Amino acid sequence: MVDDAVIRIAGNSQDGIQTIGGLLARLAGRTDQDVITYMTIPSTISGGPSIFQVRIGSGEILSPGDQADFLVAFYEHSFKSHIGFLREGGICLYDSDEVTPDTSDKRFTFVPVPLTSATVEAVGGTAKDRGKNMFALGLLCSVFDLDRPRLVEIISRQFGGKDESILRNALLAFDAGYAYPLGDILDLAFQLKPAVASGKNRVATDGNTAMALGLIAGGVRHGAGYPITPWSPIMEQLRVELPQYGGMFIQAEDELAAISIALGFSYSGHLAITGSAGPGLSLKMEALSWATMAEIPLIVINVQRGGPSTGLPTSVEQSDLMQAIYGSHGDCPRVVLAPKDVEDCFYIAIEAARIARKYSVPVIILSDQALSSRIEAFTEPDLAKVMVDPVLDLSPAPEDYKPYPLTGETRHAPPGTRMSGGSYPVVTGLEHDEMGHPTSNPDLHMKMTARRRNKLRRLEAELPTPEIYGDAQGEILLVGWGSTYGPIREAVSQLREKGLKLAAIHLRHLHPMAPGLEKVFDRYDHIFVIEMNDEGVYGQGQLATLLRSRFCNPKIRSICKTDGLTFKIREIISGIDDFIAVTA
Amino acid sequence: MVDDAVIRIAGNSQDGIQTIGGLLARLAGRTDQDVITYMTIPSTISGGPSIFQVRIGSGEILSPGDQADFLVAFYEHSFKSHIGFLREGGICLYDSDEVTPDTSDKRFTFVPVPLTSATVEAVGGTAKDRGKNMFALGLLCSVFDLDRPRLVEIISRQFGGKDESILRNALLAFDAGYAYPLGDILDLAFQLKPAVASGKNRVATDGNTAMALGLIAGGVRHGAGYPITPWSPIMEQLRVELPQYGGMFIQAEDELAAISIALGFSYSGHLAITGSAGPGLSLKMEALSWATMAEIPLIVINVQRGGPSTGLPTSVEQSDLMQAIYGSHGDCPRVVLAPKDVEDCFYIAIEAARIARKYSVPVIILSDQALSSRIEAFTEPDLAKVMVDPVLDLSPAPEDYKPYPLTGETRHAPPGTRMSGGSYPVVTGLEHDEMGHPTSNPDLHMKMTARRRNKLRRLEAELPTPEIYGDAQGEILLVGWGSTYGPIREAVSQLREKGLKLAAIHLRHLHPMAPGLEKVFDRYDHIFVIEMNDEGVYGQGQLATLLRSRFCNPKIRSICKTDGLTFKIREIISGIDDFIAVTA
Amino acid sequence: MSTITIKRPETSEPVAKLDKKALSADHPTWCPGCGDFAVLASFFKVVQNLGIPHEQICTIAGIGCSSRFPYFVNGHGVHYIHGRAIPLATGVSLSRPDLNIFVFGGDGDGFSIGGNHLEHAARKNLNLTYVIMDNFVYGLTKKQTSPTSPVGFKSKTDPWGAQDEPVNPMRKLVASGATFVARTHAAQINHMSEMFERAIKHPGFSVVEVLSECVVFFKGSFDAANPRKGGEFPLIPEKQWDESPDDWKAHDTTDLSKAIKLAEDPWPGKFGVFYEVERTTKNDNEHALIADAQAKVGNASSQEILAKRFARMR
Amino acid sequence: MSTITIKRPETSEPVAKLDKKALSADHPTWCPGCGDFAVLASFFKVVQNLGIPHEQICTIAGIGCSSRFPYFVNGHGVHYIHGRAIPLATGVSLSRPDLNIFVFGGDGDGFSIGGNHLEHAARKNLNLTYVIMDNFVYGLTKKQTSPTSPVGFKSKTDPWGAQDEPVNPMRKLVASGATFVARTHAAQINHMSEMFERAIKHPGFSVVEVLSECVVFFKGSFDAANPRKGGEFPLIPEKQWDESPDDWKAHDTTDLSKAIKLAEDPWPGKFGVFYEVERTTKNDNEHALIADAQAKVGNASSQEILAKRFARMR
Ligand SMILES: Cc1ncc(C[n+]2csc(CCOP(=O)(O)OP(=O)(O)O)c2C)c(N)n1
Ligand SMILES: Cc1ncc(C[n+]2csc(CCOP(=O)(O)OP(=O)(O)O)c2C)c(N)n1
Ligand code: SF4
Ligand code: SF4
Ligand SMILES: [Mg+2]
Ligand SMILES: [Mg+2]
Repeated sequence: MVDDAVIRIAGNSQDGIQTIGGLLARLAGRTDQDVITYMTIPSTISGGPSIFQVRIGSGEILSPGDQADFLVAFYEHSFKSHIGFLREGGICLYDSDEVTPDTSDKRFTFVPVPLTSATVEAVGGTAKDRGKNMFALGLLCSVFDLDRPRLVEIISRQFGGKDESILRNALLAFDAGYAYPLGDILDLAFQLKPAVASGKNRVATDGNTAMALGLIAGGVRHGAGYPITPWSPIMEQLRVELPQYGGMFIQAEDELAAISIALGFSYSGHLAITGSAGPGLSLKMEALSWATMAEIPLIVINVQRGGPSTGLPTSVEQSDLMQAIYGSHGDCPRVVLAPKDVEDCFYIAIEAARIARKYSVPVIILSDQALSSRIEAFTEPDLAKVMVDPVLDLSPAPEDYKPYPLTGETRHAPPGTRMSGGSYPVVTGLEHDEMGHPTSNPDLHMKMTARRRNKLRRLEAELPTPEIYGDAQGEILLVGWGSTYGPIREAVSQLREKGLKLAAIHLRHLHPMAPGLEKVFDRYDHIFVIEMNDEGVYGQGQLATLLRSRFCNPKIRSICKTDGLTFKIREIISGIDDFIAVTA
Repeated sequence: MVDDAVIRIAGNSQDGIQTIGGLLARLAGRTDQDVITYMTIPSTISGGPSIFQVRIGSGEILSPGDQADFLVAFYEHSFKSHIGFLREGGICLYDSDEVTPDTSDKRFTFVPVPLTSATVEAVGGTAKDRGKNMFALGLLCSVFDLDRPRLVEIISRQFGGKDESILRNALLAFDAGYAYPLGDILDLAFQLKPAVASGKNRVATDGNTAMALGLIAGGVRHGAGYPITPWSPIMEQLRVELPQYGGMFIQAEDELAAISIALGFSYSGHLAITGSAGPGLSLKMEALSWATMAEIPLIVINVQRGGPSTGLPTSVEQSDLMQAIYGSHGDCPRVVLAPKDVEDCFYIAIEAARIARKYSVPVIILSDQALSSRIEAFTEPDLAKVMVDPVLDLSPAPEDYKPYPLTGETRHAPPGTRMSGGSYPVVTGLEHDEMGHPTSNPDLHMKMTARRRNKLRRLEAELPTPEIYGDAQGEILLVGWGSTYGPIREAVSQLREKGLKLAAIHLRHLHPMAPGLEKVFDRYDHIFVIEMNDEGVYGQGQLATLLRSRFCNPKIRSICKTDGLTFKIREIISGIDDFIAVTA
Repeated sequence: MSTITIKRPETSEPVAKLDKKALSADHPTWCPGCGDFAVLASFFKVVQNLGIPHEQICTIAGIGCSSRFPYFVNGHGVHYIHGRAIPLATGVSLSRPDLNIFVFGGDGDGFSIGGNHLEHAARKNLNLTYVIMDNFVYGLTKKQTSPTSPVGFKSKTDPWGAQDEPVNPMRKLVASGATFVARTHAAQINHMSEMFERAIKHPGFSVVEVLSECVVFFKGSFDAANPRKGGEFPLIPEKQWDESPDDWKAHDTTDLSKAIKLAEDPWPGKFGVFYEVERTTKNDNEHALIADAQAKVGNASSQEILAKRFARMR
Repeated sequence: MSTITIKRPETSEPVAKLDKKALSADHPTWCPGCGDFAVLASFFKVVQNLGIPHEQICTIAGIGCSSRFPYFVNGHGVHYIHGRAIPLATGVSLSRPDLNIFVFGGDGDGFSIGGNHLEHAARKNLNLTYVIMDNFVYGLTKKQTSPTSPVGFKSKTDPWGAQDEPVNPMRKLVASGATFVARTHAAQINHMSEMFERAIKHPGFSVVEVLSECVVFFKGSFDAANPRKGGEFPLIPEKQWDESPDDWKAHDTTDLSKAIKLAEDPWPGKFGVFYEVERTTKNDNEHALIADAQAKVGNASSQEILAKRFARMR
């Protein structure tokens, strides 16, 4: 019995290996197990080599795993590229119709299965490409002793809607794989420890979906966007979902129009959302600056990918943090948040909506490519608690109406509001007085600049200091943000097992940051900021730059990487090693 | 005899008071005097209240002055708004046809002159609005004992081109003003000490013109832009000047097109320039990111104004520094420079062209509204030394041609180049290998990200540590950038006179910064960064944020202001006072 | 049903009809003599005539002299960024069917930086009225060549006279798919008001180009179309489909290629309605999607719909 | 004179005529069956025919499946950002009269995000050739509605079928002021090559729309215009001005409003040249400005001109 297992399935994207991964993840969710998936996207539209990796376990699963316990190789190229990722003692199951491995390599156990021909046998010739994945899933179900009835139920739900024969063929292939005689490999293999029943419903989904649903839960009903990888799925889902709630999502002609349409919604009294990836965010910088000046709330999602420019559209990076905070011209304060995992994509969207409404500010959410596409299982949210139903408030504005009082929160009167005082408001990107009238009065510019910035100070004051994971004081503190959450936690656990005193802290609020960090920092000898971006001209990553500036604490140093892949636990550990020996 | 005098002329912009200012400035240039001007722009197109201020002197003039020695008031509103700016003991000359001051105020000397009617008398009824300014100039010429023959020569040059009667009227008015009997005020007034003859030609112009000419001197022959205040004069001048040199400047349909056209020029082998103010810069962020990725050189000028959004189009601010460095998505290194005064606008443009060519990088120059429009006199540049004549190099590329060698500088082969190896290059915004081919190889992304950043490290290594102005060590170091140069220097001089040990250092290279700053910082007890931007959420201005992050030195603190006006010397001193008592 | 809750005053008291005073806000900052004053006056007149309730007036603009319009109207308004007024108005129009949306702006704002948004909103037939105050020059930035500056116009960016073929506004607007396209002159108040009124009443994307003189940077630009300045103001005879003897000669405003042909007339061209058709609006389409989706979910509350969505991911 | 110094090889050795091999670079990453392959093949053919020297080929593109074109051509090339290939090409065209400039891109790149640049370059009559590989869908981002998607097309952003009136490419292009506008089909290699050749030879802004099927996301989209798939490929008869009996019925390619009328034909419409006129190019205008300015400064060197400029500021 093992706690968890990392399974990597390597083939071509056309083989539907993403489908197997998705089904496995959903199964894990339904059996109270934790799961994290990881996949690569081929660089051509027509498909090509691709993997799907899934880590399933009974404990808390935080990263997709540094090495695989089990490799399924569909082709020679799959085998060659991925055998190095298998741990010593691991099992390599390969399609013996396609792959001829050097089985003398004693580090691994090789299990030949004629995936192609066995599938053809089971399903019939024409459908073979479609069936291989289901055959492999059947094999995995037997190897890992998965909950077969539930898996069949999930498969039926997935393929049920379509042409009947599709489901039939899928199940034919699955059953054939399940029944395939594997001999003694079953003994070598792992039975997963059953998870402790949580008594709660669990759901499995990817980060983009969780984010879209979080927006809905947060009461967002309007939005606009323009397609770009890896943001598009959020807009595609909102386009389909929002009309059910009386809202709408508009596909614009470009990102400049998209943010402007969204600001039109928000101005109208409907807190709106727009989003994109890096190139699109760069195009939104001017309008975002208007949102700060006019104090119109807005949510902007950036699903980060490798940059600069078109960069690496299907790789992960966290290199848009500085832009999120400082990308527009002028002193342009806005809020920046980042979710730590798929579940948090849901909750951060709700938090973004709350902040945008309360302070009438634009809020940027920094997700990333890895988070957007990987599947995780988590406890189904308690909607009764978190759900916000939006209200368009058109009650008449009182005579003393002032949209931008020098002290106090912004008060918008959306169009359609009767102004009791008789004077109607114009919102503007020019500097203005408390009534919103343009002015170039020096004193007012000073006060209004402070007013816009002080909203963030008030937000800061209400934020809780993030929890410490690990030792309350010690040698090392790791600081992270965004999707590095999982690997950082695992690194802490591994190093603590070795007897080191260390901890991690994770920032969800990046601008402004939560208060109290300096006191936490005081309790450790070394502080390492772990981020997937470049160390810049002066040797510091983006969050590290901000933290060092704020606290002027030279203990704060950077562990950065820029290879477009998520952090491996061992990379974090060796990153620390570069400064102080932790492995010996 | 006095060292210098601050003269403020207050009227309406229609009165041509900018013209008097310009003429005075030019005179100063020709008589080896130093001069700085300052003016305000009325908020409506049709004109309105406006001032022109000029400080002329024999010593080094660094700022337009905190208070006036001499006020010329054309109207009641001019008088009311500006009498508070006159120093005690100063002289107020007013148009007695328009203004009725309370002359019992004994702090000032009041000199009534019937400007309107005396001009009508001199020139004739119809032209009166046009002549009042010249009449006033004549008065000033007599009060300050200016070099009348030279001034007449300059006036003749200015008005000579047009209809003869214009010049005649201008001189009629000027002479009448010069001859106007002022009685004993001449005794009260100041005669300027004659300046030490430099033996060199001196020129007087504004920052935008100096920048445009610097670009030409630096060998830039191509550009594109879109109008916006206060950037437009640069594009207007380049549009007219460049064809003489075989180049061209294109007015584009928007800023996105402008930077793209400019990149088309640069790609073609002609280092190009684009520019704008804040809103336009925000629109250029995506294309700029391509320039970094494709390693295409480019010069981008930002004439900063008050932000965010449309903000304060005719006020000064230094709030686009962070955007210049970090405004694009991705890790996107680029060079950022800022000129310290009008003369430096010329030299910084040459430096920008040098860096852009040498390292194949985009270079942003941060000018500002104050610098762009004020006139200063400086020594005529030695063109033989600084002038660069551009070459379009279409020699065949060798067989081993590699545009992006992992070690070594970028080598572009502009289109039209014969490739000896037979393989032609595509430049791209996707991540790529040494040959420029797209790749999503993790290792290459890491290396190429480092390659792009290391260009800035190499540049850093060649930069000289900025000079220290003042005491080589002491209590206080003031750090500045951009157009705050003058007031900071004057503040240092004033405080040193009081016996304080202090100094100033000014950064022209903002990203990367020159090396050696940490050693300079070590020699002072307090370091104050003086900038015209907001203190942000954590109490630090933009340059201060960068310096604190880099050096983790808590001695570094901010003196910021955001009223859209240039720093007054006393504001700097009182800013210091807020931290440590320097005035007592 | 899961619609968005709207909090509104229960009883709306009888509203005083708006007069010019009620409609006026800040005194315009335009130069004395600027054509834009007449556009504002005409707008006030039409809004009064149509009896639009005060709180339902929403004027939206980008940046330019003309784009300062919203400050001078006492109604809800937005002074947005250069060239993007149309997409901002799109968000307002789609989500707020209760409002009357007016976009005002200049030739630079609309045809230069904003040219693309105009086209897409027009083809999608967004329900709003757009008035382009065309002065053939960049006013606010002080005399650069605009996309409508005629060849030969001496500006700061073309001191030798503009060279580029200008945009033909009527051709561009008709070709874009706008469903109401008209042209008028700021010195012809009655004609201008008539065009505004028809544009506002038109369901869908209606656009009016007003020749509005910049007296500072392009004085006399539109004299050729001003009878008071010795010019001519030739009107488009519109086909009435009434079988009157000369009706066959009149302009068929539903014929796109004829409207484009009309736009080829030499300067100063004709004035009036070039094109007018009815077509489903984007507003209708989006609201139909909502209706369909809501019919499918029946009476379910927002929470119930979302709960169901989660249940599918178990 | 103060021209820009150009360093070039003294003697240019005789150049081998380019064959397909010399012109081919990376193997295209397009899906098997994608219409874009044929566009590439046709481009190779025309470039060979025209004997364009290797170093003078410059292909420029934005982002999209079609916009990967430059990688597959062994010539100078730029893979720029989404929607801005035209302005980048503008800089190249204006400053490098020695090159042949080809812009390639998709319907999203050209008509959606890039729609405005297209129009302004067209009216200014920039000298370059632009090929729009129109597949009525966003290919690279995997099936969202594009501005040319027909009503009813089921995409990821309109699973119920697209609703917005699409752009009419020929109408838009003719109205924009482009001086050569043609339409062809990727399955009609000969016709396509003919269009390309005429476009390239045309002095000024020439644009060709190629219907190029996306076999993955919009299979069968252009069958109606493909005789091999049971469709029709109706050609535009061009007026020859030769007084032949039927010539009066043929299309006058210099008549703008007729070209626009032709663009109203129901799907699949007609193929061939819609519009073709000659007009001064922006390139000519800018080079004339240079010639004038240089004539005025005579033989002065750059340094002398600048020195004079400074002398005026003394
Ligand atoms: C992004 C951006 N670019 C440029 C400007 C500067 N700008 C303001 S108005 C304007 C054009 C004005 O011309 P037009 O739209 O014709 O209006 P007019 O002033 O003539 O009424 C420009 C270029 C700006 N505010 N924002
Ligand atoms: C600024 C920006 N926005 C969005 C994208 C994402 N994107 C890449 S290609 C594309 C559209 C592709 O459609 P099309 O131009 O028709 O080309 P096709 O792939 O169909 O050939 C989009 C939206 C991007 N790369 N950059
Ligand atoms: S500059 Fe021209 S357009 Fe602007 S307000 Fe004055 S007259 Fe009108
Ligand atoms: S997705 Fe469509 S357009 Fe793109 S390469 Fe494949 S077939 Fe061609
Ligand atoms: Mg205009
Ligand atoms: Mg397409």
